[in-house]
Amino acid sequence: MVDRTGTPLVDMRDISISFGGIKAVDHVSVDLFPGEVVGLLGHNGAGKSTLIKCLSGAYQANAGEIYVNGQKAEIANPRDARDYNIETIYQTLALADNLDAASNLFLGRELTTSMGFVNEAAMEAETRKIMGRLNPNFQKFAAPVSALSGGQRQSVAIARAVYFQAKILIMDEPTAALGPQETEMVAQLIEELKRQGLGIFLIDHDVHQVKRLCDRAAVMKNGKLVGVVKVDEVTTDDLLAMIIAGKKPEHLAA
Amino acid sequence: MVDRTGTPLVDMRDISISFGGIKAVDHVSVDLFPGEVVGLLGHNGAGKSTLIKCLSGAYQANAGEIYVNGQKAEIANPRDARDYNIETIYQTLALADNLDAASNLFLGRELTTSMGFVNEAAMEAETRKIMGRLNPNFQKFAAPVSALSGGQRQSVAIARAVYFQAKILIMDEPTAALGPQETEMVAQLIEELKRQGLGIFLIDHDVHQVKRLCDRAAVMKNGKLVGVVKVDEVTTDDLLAMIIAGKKPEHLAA
Amino acid sequence: EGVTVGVSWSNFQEERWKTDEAAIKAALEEAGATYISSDAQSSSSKQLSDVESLISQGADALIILAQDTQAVIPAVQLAADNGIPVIAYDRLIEDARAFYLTFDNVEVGRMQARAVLEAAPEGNYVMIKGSPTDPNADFLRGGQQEVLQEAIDAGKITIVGEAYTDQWLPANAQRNMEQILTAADNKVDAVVASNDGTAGGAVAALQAQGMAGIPVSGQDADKAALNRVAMGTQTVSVWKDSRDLGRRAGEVAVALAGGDMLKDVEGASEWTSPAGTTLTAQFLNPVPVTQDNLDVVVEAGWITKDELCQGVENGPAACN
Amino acid sequence: MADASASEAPTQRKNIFQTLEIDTRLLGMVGAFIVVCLVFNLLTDGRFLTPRNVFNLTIQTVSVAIMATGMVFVIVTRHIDLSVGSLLATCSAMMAITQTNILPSIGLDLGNPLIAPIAIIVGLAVGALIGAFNGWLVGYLAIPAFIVTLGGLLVWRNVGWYMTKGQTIGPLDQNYQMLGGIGGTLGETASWILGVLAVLAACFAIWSARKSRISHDFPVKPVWAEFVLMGISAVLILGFIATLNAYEVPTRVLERQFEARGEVLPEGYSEGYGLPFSVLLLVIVAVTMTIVARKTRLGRYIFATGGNPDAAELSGINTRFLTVKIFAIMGILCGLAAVVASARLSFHSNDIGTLDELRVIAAAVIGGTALAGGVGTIYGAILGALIMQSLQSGMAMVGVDAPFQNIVVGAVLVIAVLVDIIYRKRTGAK
Amino acid sequence: MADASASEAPTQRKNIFQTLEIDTRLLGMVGAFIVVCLVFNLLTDGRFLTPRNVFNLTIQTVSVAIMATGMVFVIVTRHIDLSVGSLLATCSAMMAITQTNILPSIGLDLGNPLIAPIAIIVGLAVGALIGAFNGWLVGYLAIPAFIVTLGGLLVWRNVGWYMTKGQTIGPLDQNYQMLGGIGGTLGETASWILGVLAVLAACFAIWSARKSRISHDFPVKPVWAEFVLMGISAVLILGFIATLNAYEVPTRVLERQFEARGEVLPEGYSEGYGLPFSVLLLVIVAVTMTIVARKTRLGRYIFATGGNPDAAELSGINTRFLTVKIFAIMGILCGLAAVVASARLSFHSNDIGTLDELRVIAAAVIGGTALAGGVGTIYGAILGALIMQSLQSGMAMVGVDAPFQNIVVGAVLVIAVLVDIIYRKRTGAK
Ligand SMILES: Nc1ncnc2c1ncn2[C@@H]1O[C@H](COP(=O)(O)OP(=O)(O)OP(=O)(O)O)[C@@H](O)[C@H]1O
Ligand SMILES: Nc1ncnc2c1ncn2[C@@H]1O[C@H](COP(=O)(O)OP(=O)(O)OP(=O)(O)O)[C@@H](O)[C@H]1O
Ligand SMILES: O[C@@H]1[C@@H](O)[C@H](O)OC[C@H]1O
Ligand SMILES: [Mg+2]
Ligand SMILES: [Mg+2]
Repeated sequence: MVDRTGTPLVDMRDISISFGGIKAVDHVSVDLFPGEVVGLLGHNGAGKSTLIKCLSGAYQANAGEIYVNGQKAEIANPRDARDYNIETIYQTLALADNLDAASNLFLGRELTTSMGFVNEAAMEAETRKIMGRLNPNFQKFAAPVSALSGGQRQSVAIARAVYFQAKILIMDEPTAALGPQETEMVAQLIEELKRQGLGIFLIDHDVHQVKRLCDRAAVMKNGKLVGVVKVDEVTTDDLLAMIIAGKKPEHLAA
Repeated sequence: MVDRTGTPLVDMRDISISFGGIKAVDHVSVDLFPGEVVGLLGHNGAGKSTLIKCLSGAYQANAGEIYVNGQKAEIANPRDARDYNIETIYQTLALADNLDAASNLFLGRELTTSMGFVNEAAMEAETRKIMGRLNPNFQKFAAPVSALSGGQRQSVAIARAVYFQAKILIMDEPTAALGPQETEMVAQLIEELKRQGLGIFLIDHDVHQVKRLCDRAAVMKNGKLVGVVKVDEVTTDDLLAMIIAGKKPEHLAA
Repeated sequence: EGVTVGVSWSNFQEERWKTDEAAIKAALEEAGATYISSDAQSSSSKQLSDVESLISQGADALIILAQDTQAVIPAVQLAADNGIPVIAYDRLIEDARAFYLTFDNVEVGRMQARAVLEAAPEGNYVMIKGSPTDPNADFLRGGQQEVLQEAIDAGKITIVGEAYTDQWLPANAQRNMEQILTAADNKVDAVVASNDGTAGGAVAALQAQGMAGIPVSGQDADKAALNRVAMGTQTVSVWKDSRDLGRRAGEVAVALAGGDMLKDVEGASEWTSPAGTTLTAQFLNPVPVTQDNLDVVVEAGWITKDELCQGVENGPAACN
Repeated sequence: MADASASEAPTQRKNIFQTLEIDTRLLGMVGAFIVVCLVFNLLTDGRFLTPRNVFNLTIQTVSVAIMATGMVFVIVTRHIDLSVGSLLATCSAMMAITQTNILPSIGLDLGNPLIAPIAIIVGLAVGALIGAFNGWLVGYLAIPAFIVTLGGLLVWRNVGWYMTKGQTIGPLDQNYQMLGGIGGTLGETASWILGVLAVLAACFAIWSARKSRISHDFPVKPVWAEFVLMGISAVLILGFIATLNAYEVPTRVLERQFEARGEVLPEGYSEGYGLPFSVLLLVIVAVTMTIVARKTRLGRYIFATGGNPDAAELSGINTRFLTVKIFAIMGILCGLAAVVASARLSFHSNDIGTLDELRVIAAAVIGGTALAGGVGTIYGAILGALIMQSLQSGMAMVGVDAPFQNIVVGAVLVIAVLVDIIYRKRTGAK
Repeated sequence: MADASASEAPTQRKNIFQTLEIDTRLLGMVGAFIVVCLVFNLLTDGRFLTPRNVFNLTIQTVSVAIMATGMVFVIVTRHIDLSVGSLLATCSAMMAITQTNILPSIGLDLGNPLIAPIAIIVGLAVGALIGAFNGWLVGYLAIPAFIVTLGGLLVWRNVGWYMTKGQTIGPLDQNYQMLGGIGGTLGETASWILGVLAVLAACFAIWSARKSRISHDFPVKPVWAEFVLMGISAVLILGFIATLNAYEVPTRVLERQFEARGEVLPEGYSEGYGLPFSVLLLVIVAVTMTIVARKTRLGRYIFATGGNPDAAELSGINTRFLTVKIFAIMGILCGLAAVVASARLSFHSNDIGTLDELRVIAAAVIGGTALAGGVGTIYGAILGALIMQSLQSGMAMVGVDAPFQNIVVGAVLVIAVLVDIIYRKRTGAK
């Protein structure tokens, strides 16, 4: 069971952000505790990706505050987010297509030699290690990632987020493009990371998957938060109702 | 029940295609009958998208032949495919971001006035009609599609494929990015189109969805065809085994 | 009365034109006239626009440094329509309505060749021509040929290399010279370069071969070139004393604006261009500047002795 | 499927520009243009805005503006054409040779009325051919346009040079020269008639667009707004004509004309120039190109390809052939611009069109065409050309040094784009 | 997760180039270069490949090649810099004024050994500043580089003109002139020493790379392959030095040198030039830039940003500041190129560097830098510059007219890129 008595790992309070007059996220608050997986659900365009991009530093909220470990956090860009040990797997997989897996894995945090030069051999060795755990079949270490299939690219993106001792992990539809076996491996990874005490935001359209992997689910509709529920207390139909009708199940509605 | 005694709508025979030495599709044969939905399954990078792109004219096969209605078809580019009434919804949604929904819907097949000029009013009117059926909430007719959410864009792409009296429809993971409600609407649409006698190739990673919507399923692995099975004769676990292990279920293996 | 004189410059890329401008301004000031000007930046189309604009501004007379001898004719036409006299400044305008005031470019070419020929009556010659898109380049080359022809026919002189200089760029002249020297195994005895910029490039190439000092020509009396003449690395720079030309242009412009006829201008004569246009013209004499008469430029205040003799050791009389 | 536009305000109060549905970005450019004109007018004691200078300005703009309309298509499809100035030179050389050498040598003597049209056709054909060749290299061989036209920039200027052996060629045919500007104008009466026709056409276009929207039950603007729009068009068109008519032909020219007819100029007689043929040509080009952009499939395909080339190809558009067409159009427009430019000079000179590529691209970009593709308007490009020309002419008039003029033009280019970027960010447009 | 590479042949027989792991594209370029040289050598009766002409060629290439290395970074990040020629002019003007006016006026007289270094530092600083400013406009204000540097092209050349009031400035300082090429060379002995050091460094680099791979258990090439590579490096480096040393200082120059020292040239005495300082400078720039590209974070970030700018930004790379750095580097290199170019001319002329932007971009692109970003090499750009220069010099030697030279250069540019595209398609690379 997740202990929700202490200070939350992340506390996003009253976040709003709009694009050219349209409110993509409208006064949304969610929190996340260590060792917890919080699912984010909602129709297309509900504002899920936009919300978590405020946390990962890709966007800046127009209003609202973010607290990390109880401290107010200023996250103006992806670099700031990294400083808070927040790692993100983006829906669009942010990889540099012309570089190989190792270069992508360490992008922005290269290992260097004592003389300050990039240590390619060390990075490739580390990459072989972690990929060996995540995807034992993976062999294309020298090829640019553009030559990889969707699933292989996905595993590089996941490896990157996991490698650097993240405390907070954001996964935006990590399995949308994956085949069944690949999806299963990601699910197992999430369970392991959870055990290690990470806090994870997981965006997923599959309610069954959310029921299985998440502790709580936050549902959004048209930029607004419909509600946050413990997944054990709701059925998949309850979740669907929240997504589609935008109503909290009656037995939980305060 | 699908009648498979006549000539197939599409018959792809022994298709091969490789990129820079790597065989993405390796001697694959599949066929499709009117009123039938054939699911294409396989791990990431199995070659599903590449295979159907040979049919839609986006790629050209290195070897193999395609027959449409029993006639040998030369499909050198997307225009040729259209001439055979083949419509495609691409995995990457091929929309011109700077144009509005109507312009995208009719792209390449604009309605014109008697003087040969583009008839904008007529196209907008038609678009309102069809979108009214597919997605009654849709109102952003004047906005460029870049301002639409993933689901809205998806519905524009679907509308485009459906509007022009296609006989053969190719759908490459049409619901991968869709929320539950949106997914359900696509499923219903597929069933309706099937009733109208279209032949549909559906690529989808969700075996349950495939079991529900498809008549037959073709499974690929590493560019090769594992086998084609009637979905009624296999369980989801059989399908998963085909995808992962690359083996046909024993009760069907010839 | 306040006459306004408009000057249309073709460009200010070469160093000399700023001096011309100062001289014209001074002459106009003296006569109580107003100076307005424009710069066509080496474009004949822009020059036409410039002239339109000068007329719009109320010019009573025009001085035109033509970018192109012929493409400028519509400008002359426009001026004539508005009753405004035109002076073809330095460069020919093929139109009888213009008053041609110049140092003859063909003559400049002749002077260049003459000075070089005098210094090297026999041997292998290299011709560094001007920009292929500037018609003056061919006028100069024509004048040079006239002078050299006899010696060529007599077999005394051989032209071993000849190249246009794209854009008149010294760097291009330098490269061409290097390649010609290489191709000719340094068997070069004289260089006829068409202006001081290209001469500079040629001399730099010669210097590299320890050959600086062989006869080289130029024109414009650029300060850097005069310094080379003093040092002995360039033989001649044909000096078109722009201050004379400028002053004269100012005077003639004021006179013509006051209603004088072209032929009434003092010193004017009839002259027929190679293309057959008969113009009223006045020619000033260009002065070939060599080591022997370097003092001319100093005395004229064109260059200070310091500038002229910078870095010169036991040089010509002018530096002692 | 659910719609995310819930938080859009349903009925905001619209301001006047929104009601009239006028592009506010256009307004900004017009505003900038007006400011430029007024400032120069002040600095030149009112000489900048005389009919005469307005006349000059429009003539000076034509050649670059014609090419800028084509550059819009090129840039919208994410290409660039650095060779337009050189192409102009080649076309001009070809036309000059045709009319002064080739045609006379095959029996069409000087003054023959066929000379001008034949020469022009040759020029346009050469432009179309070279343009199509560029387009083929870009579209079918997939060489980046930047490289193809950078090569073209070097190649074509020098091909032109070779054809003329570096010489200035002319004088050009008299009829041909009429397209150069002041040498050929419509005269007062014809200009007025044309102006009135243009106003009628504008009103008809506005009205029939409205009718078509009504027939499909789409929302329309209030009737008064339509009338205001018609009024504005009428004032602009007729005001322009009036200005051009107010520029009087100098007495000497009139005298000469009367003399030629064996008559004597009556005392006190005067005549205005009216619309120059070259400007009329620009208007025709502008209207045609706008129609192509907005009302034809070709135009659709151009913008669609600019928005997403892959999507366009997958939608069944032959994007390769489209590229050939676009560059061929650009080439034809270079040919037309060459007609205007060399007719204006009355000669072909080898330096013709030098640096025009920069001016043309700058005009298109200042006019709001985005280098990233997919966005651009014809009228914007023409306005851009006009702004640049006004700046240059104005500075020349004020007596600003040429080097400084270039500095200003360079700076304005950058600032214009910056303002555009900020504007687009503000309004949320892409 | 499953791996799709099943159909890859496990152990194909490798050809020699694959075993040596030499970039076949590089080989193609070298091949093209050799063909060009041989053809010209034939046409000039063997004069093209004399030590003397090789010496000339390298010197002529330096200025453009230095800038081309910077252009690689600019183009790899999907930008372009059209202002390099103008920037070179401004830097050159600044340095010329510093050494002939400013410094002498504050007491550093002609010939003072401090003049050259101070002038150079000023030039590099100016280049860095202007470059950084360009980069700021591009990176922070998001104005397309094409526009920023098109503006810069207009602005900076004219700023340079203003500083010198249009005058040619010179002669430049004697020490400064040593960087121009033939005026300053290492001499035979020093050249040999340097050559041997370079060979040792190359062998050491090859060997330590191998050791590092072995220490991580990665596959390595056979030992003989490493030795062959070392051998090739040694032959190339020492052959180049030998060639430069074989070019003998003309007797006249020697005589003068001895005279200056008050001695007499001994009978039969001869001396080779050896490596010019300017070429040494290029080598240093090339090595430094290659290390930056391959071995530093900066280089990584440049290529990552070129591959996917959004991904780079999301990976925590400060892409805006990166842009500033890249353009500042470009600016510094323009400053360096200005030193070489003006020192070579021995004076500053206003039109210095005109059209260099075209040459520099062409060199980078011929050298395999893709305009689409993400791909490019330093050595390729230098080789590209060398090929272009060989073409131009060769044609000048054969006596081809300047216009025709331009036509050839334009055509070669297009063809080179076409070949590159076909090559990449064949090998399946992007
Ligand atoms: N950069 C942007 N500029 C303009 N509008 C944007 C931008 N990013 C998102 N939006 C808009 O904000 C809204 C929310 O988008 P968001 O991507 O957060 O949805 P989502 O919940 O992640 O949907 P999906 O399930 O399709 O990924 C949508 O209407 C979208 O069009
Ligand atoms: N244009 C291309 N160039 C090079 N390789 C390609 C190209 N398109 C596809 N491939 C390769 O072909 C193989 C099959 O790719 P394809 O996209 O068909 O897989 P898929 O079955 O659709 O996978 P997914 O489920 O991830 O969409 C992969 O290894 C991929 O890297
Ligand atoms: O004085 C020269 C001028 O006549 C020529 O046209 O251009 C180059 C100048 O040096
Ligand atoms: Mg999303
Ligand atoms: Mg796929």
